[in-house]
Amino acid sequence: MPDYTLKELMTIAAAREIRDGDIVFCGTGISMVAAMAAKNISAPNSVIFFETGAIDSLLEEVPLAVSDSRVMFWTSVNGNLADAFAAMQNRVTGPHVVGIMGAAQIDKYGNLNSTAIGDYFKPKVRFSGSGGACDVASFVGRTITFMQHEKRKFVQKLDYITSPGWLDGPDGRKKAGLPAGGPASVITNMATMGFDETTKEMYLTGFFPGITPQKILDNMGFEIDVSRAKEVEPPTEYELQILREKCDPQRLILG
Amino acid sequence: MPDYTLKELMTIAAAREIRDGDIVFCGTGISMVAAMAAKNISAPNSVIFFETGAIDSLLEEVPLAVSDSRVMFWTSVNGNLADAFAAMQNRVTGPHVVGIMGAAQIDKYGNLNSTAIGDYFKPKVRFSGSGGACDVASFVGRTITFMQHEKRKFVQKLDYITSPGWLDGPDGRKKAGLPAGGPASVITNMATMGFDETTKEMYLTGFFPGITPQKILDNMGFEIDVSRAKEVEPPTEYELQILREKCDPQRLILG
Amino acid sequence: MNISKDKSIRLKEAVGKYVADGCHMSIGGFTASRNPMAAVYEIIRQRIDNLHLYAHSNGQGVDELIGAGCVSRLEIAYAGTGRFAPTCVRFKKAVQKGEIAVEDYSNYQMTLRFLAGAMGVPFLPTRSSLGTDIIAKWGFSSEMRAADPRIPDQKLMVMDNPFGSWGDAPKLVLVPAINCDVTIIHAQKADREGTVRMEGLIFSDVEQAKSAKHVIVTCEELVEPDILKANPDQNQIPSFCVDAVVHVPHGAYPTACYRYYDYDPNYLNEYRRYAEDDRLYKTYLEDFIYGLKDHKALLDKVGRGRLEKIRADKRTGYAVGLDRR
Amino acid sequence: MNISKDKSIRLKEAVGKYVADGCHMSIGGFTASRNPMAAVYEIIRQRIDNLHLYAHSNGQGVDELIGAGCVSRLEIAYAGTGRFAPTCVRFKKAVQKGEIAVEDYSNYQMTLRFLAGAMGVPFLPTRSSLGTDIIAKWGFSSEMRAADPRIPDQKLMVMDNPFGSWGDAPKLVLVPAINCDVTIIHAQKADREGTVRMEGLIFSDVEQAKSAKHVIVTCEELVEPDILKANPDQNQIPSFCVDAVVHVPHGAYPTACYRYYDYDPNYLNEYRRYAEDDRLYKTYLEDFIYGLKDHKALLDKVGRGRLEKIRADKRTGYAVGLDRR
Repeated sequence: MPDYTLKELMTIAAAREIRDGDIVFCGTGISMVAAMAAKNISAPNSVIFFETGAIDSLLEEVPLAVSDSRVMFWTSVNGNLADAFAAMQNRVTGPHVVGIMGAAQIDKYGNLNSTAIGDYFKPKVRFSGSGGACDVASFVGRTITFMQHEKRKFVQKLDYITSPGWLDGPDGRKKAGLPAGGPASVITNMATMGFDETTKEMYLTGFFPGITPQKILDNMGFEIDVSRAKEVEPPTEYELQILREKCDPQRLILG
Repeated sequence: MPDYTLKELMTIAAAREIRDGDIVFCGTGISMVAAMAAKNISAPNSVIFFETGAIDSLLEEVPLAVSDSRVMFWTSVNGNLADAFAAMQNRVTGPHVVGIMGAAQIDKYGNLNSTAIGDYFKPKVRFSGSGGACDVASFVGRTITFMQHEKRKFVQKLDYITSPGWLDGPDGRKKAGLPAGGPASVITNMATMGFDETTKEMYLTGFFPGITPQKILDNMGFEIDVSRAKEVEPPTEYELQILREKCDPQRLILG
Repeated sequence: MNISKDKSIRLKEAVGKYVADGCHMSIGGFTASRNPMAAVYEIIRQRIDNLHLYAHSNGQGVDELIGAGCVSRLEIAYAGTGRFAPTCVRFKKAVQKGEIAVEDYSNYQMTLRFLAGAMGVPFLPTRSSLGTDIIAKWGFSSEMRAADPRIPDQKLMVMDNPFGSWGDAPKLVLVPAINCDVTIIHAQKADREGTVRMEGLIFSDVEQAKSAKHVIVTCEELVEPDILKANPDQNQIPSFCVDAVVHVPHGAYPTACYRYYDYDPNYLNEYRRYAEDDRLYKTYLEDFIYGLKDHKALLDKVGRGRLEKIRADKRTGYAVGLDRR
Repeated sequence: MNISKDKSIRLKEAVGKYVADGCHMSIGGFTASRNPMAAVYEIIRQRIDNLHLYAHSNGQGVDELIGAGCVSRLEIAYAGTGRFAPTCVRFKKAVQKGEIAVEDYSNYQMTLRFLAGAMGVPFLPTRSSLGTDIIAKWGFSSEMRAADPRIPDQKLMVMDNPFGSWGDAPKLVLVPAINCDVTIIHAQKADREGTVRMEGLIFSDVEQAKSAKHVIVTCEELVEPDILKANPDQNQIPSFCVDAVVHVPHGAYPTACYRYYDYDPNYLNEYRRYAEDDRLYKTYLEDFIYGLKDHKALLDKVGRGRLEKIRADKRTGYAVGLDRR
């Protein structure tokens, strides 16, 4: 069994969620490397795009922002923000988009906070704000969220709902008037989680080698069902090779 | 006094209505030649643009349609329809746009029909339809309309209101919710007409040399005030020279 | 959505696969430029009928589809082919005879309707047409609308500005989105993955393509993806919006394709003469469409000499000095 | 509207003429790219204050304006400078201390708000943010809104789809238009008449420019109009939208300008360290902005060596192999 780092495991876990033909919306950082890994391993017909409107960028060097010039070079189309979000809200293309995101807080229905901790008007900690996250979460077929597995991040109640997950349960999105998509999975430094088809509540799908379900629960602010969880398959040699040689050879993101 | 043709007179009459700095929306044909004449004679800072999104086209050859490749060559910007109409609806640029149009019928408030004669559902004569005319008439600061001076074209009641003029009088546009602009003048093969500042009704501003106000009235389906009319100044030698040498040297439009 | 990396296909197959009797279709181009004529002729040749057609200012393509009896309903802003037919002739006849149902919009409204479809919203607002018959007169009745889920229940709606005096626009016209079954456009360049580059004015082709369930792109040149990727600022439509890419040189003929060829004044003038006479028009259909195997056969019939005359000049993108009477 | 054929002007004059205390302003660019930094520094130098600032995802420009105390109100989607400051530091401090009033939107909403302004409509619809606090929590209170005619009475409105089931969107969020007093963007190329060409991704700069009463364009190269007219498909903003054109090489520095130079990791990292400490930040303002005469003085201070390091590679448009730690 090959050696691998936690970041590599998380990246591969996300990459495995991407299906061939998906239109993959990602930011920079680990989400982009996961998208690149999927494209090179199991989803050759997927297309990577950024909210800034760049489609299918070559990414010879790792960009440090979605506006980085490295995102603009050798793309299929250099569009603009209006184009990029329209493609996600579009009724034909939107359902095929999988969005990869991150957040400061998440609740059991996969709603996300990336705006503020504490009172909105007098925040204890202020973050960057939605950016395109709320738009992506509103529009697209499936979202994958990267989180640090900490009690203060997996909370009963978000301080601010920046991006809609399943809102308050199975009918939440429908009642709000949102499109049919929603959160598909959450990937942390300990585990992978999905959302129950019926209740739309988060449940444990996989625990990383060496991590017990109890440890996972100990680091969350709410209970989730762990009965369906299996140990996550470690990255294969082939997956690691592609990841290391093709996606981030300089290890700017993978460390 | 130089010799000139009726078409040259009409073109110059329209050109004189264009002010320096105007953004001139025109179609092909005489409206385009009038815009070119104004730019070369009295309105050097005017900008000519087409609904297809071409701005400031060089027009080395006369285009036969607003989609003609001749409109696309050597422009400042090749945009699209969405851009072109947005510039007219825009609250900063729209009031500076003067639109030059034509129609099959006009009424005393400058409303235009370019859709159908007779019943809309079983038309006696069907025309092309609005195109951008309704949009221009809805949005821009001033419009100039070219008409053939015939009784069947200057009518009491339009068979179909394609493009809004002053609608039913001084408050018509306000009541309908339209922007403040509206018809400024009408230029025919006999005369020039304006719209009364108070009543918004058409009145005679000028009659072409050799045409009496009575003849003008005889060729209209409604009465207009002729008391303020003067004979239209014939084109000057300079105006004719520019028109002939710079605007349509091959006489494709001027005949 | 077609996720293949090679979407190139022959025109006959593409039309057969994506254009069906009764489908809702839009075609790109404007009056006498970049109409997807090869596709239009193929649709006529396959005798597809009962089309519900959408266009903003589309001249030749619309007129030929109507003339051949392919169209039963039309939503349009302008049916004219520039100086060659200020009002399209077969369109005019068909409307006057009540052979097709037509509903009138303005160019901006049609553009916004495609844009709404592309954006995935049910409507967009504009201030155009307040007080006019474009709002007052519906080409399709309320009953017909209520009976057909593929047409919105209302042609247009007027609403008070919900933000009060914000924007100084007391009333807005809401135009409903168009989401066609298929949009066909003709582009200068495309690659087999489906990325599209148009040159010169692009009209509403991008919005039309992005609003449709399926998109067929015919192109003058089928190029390698890397050719397009070298200058991505100039590409407009991403591959995931496109289902079929068809290489058809002179695919917009007899309309113009900027930088490739001009419109053919000869063909368009002759067409008008055929179109004005019902008997002659039958001959036209037989001789120029049904009787020919494909677009290449039409080009052969027209002959190299005439194509040479309309060849675009390198500097200007059109045929300089072309006799256009 | 400036109808002059020569709109070129010096930066100091342009800012003095179009940017006033308390005005509503938007700046172009995105996070660490093509922010109009020379103009931002000039605004700070002229000690303009009480700005009502609008941005979608604007990092460095927004943070420096806030840090220097120029901003009292901010409408924004995202305040971050990529990896250099995932949340802009002075922004974060100002919001946490309650020094500025901030109202949150999403990127698409801000884009649509500028687009609505550009289109001349009071609002546009989207499905984004239904069910979230972006709708529920207003940064500016109803009272403040009612008292200020320059802010819409409502942050956002949710409406039922007036076309019923058309478009399968039962509810829409209406976002109100933005019409700033002035928008400032930085472009790769412009001519003295005001025509603008941006290269690479153009973010929402076009909508931002077209929605404003006045537009200042700073540019890397001030070129002859014919240079731009030779390839008009690549130009985005027509002259009649622009009031002032200012030639400022490296005008986006320390953010990136595609095909001209990269962001300066050195500057942005150092900036973050200054920004994190209130006392040090005063030194920064003094040494890098107030104490310098103009943008050229900043570039001189930074030195040719560092500018050489971030010079864009011809093939890729960025500084290949740049040390970006």
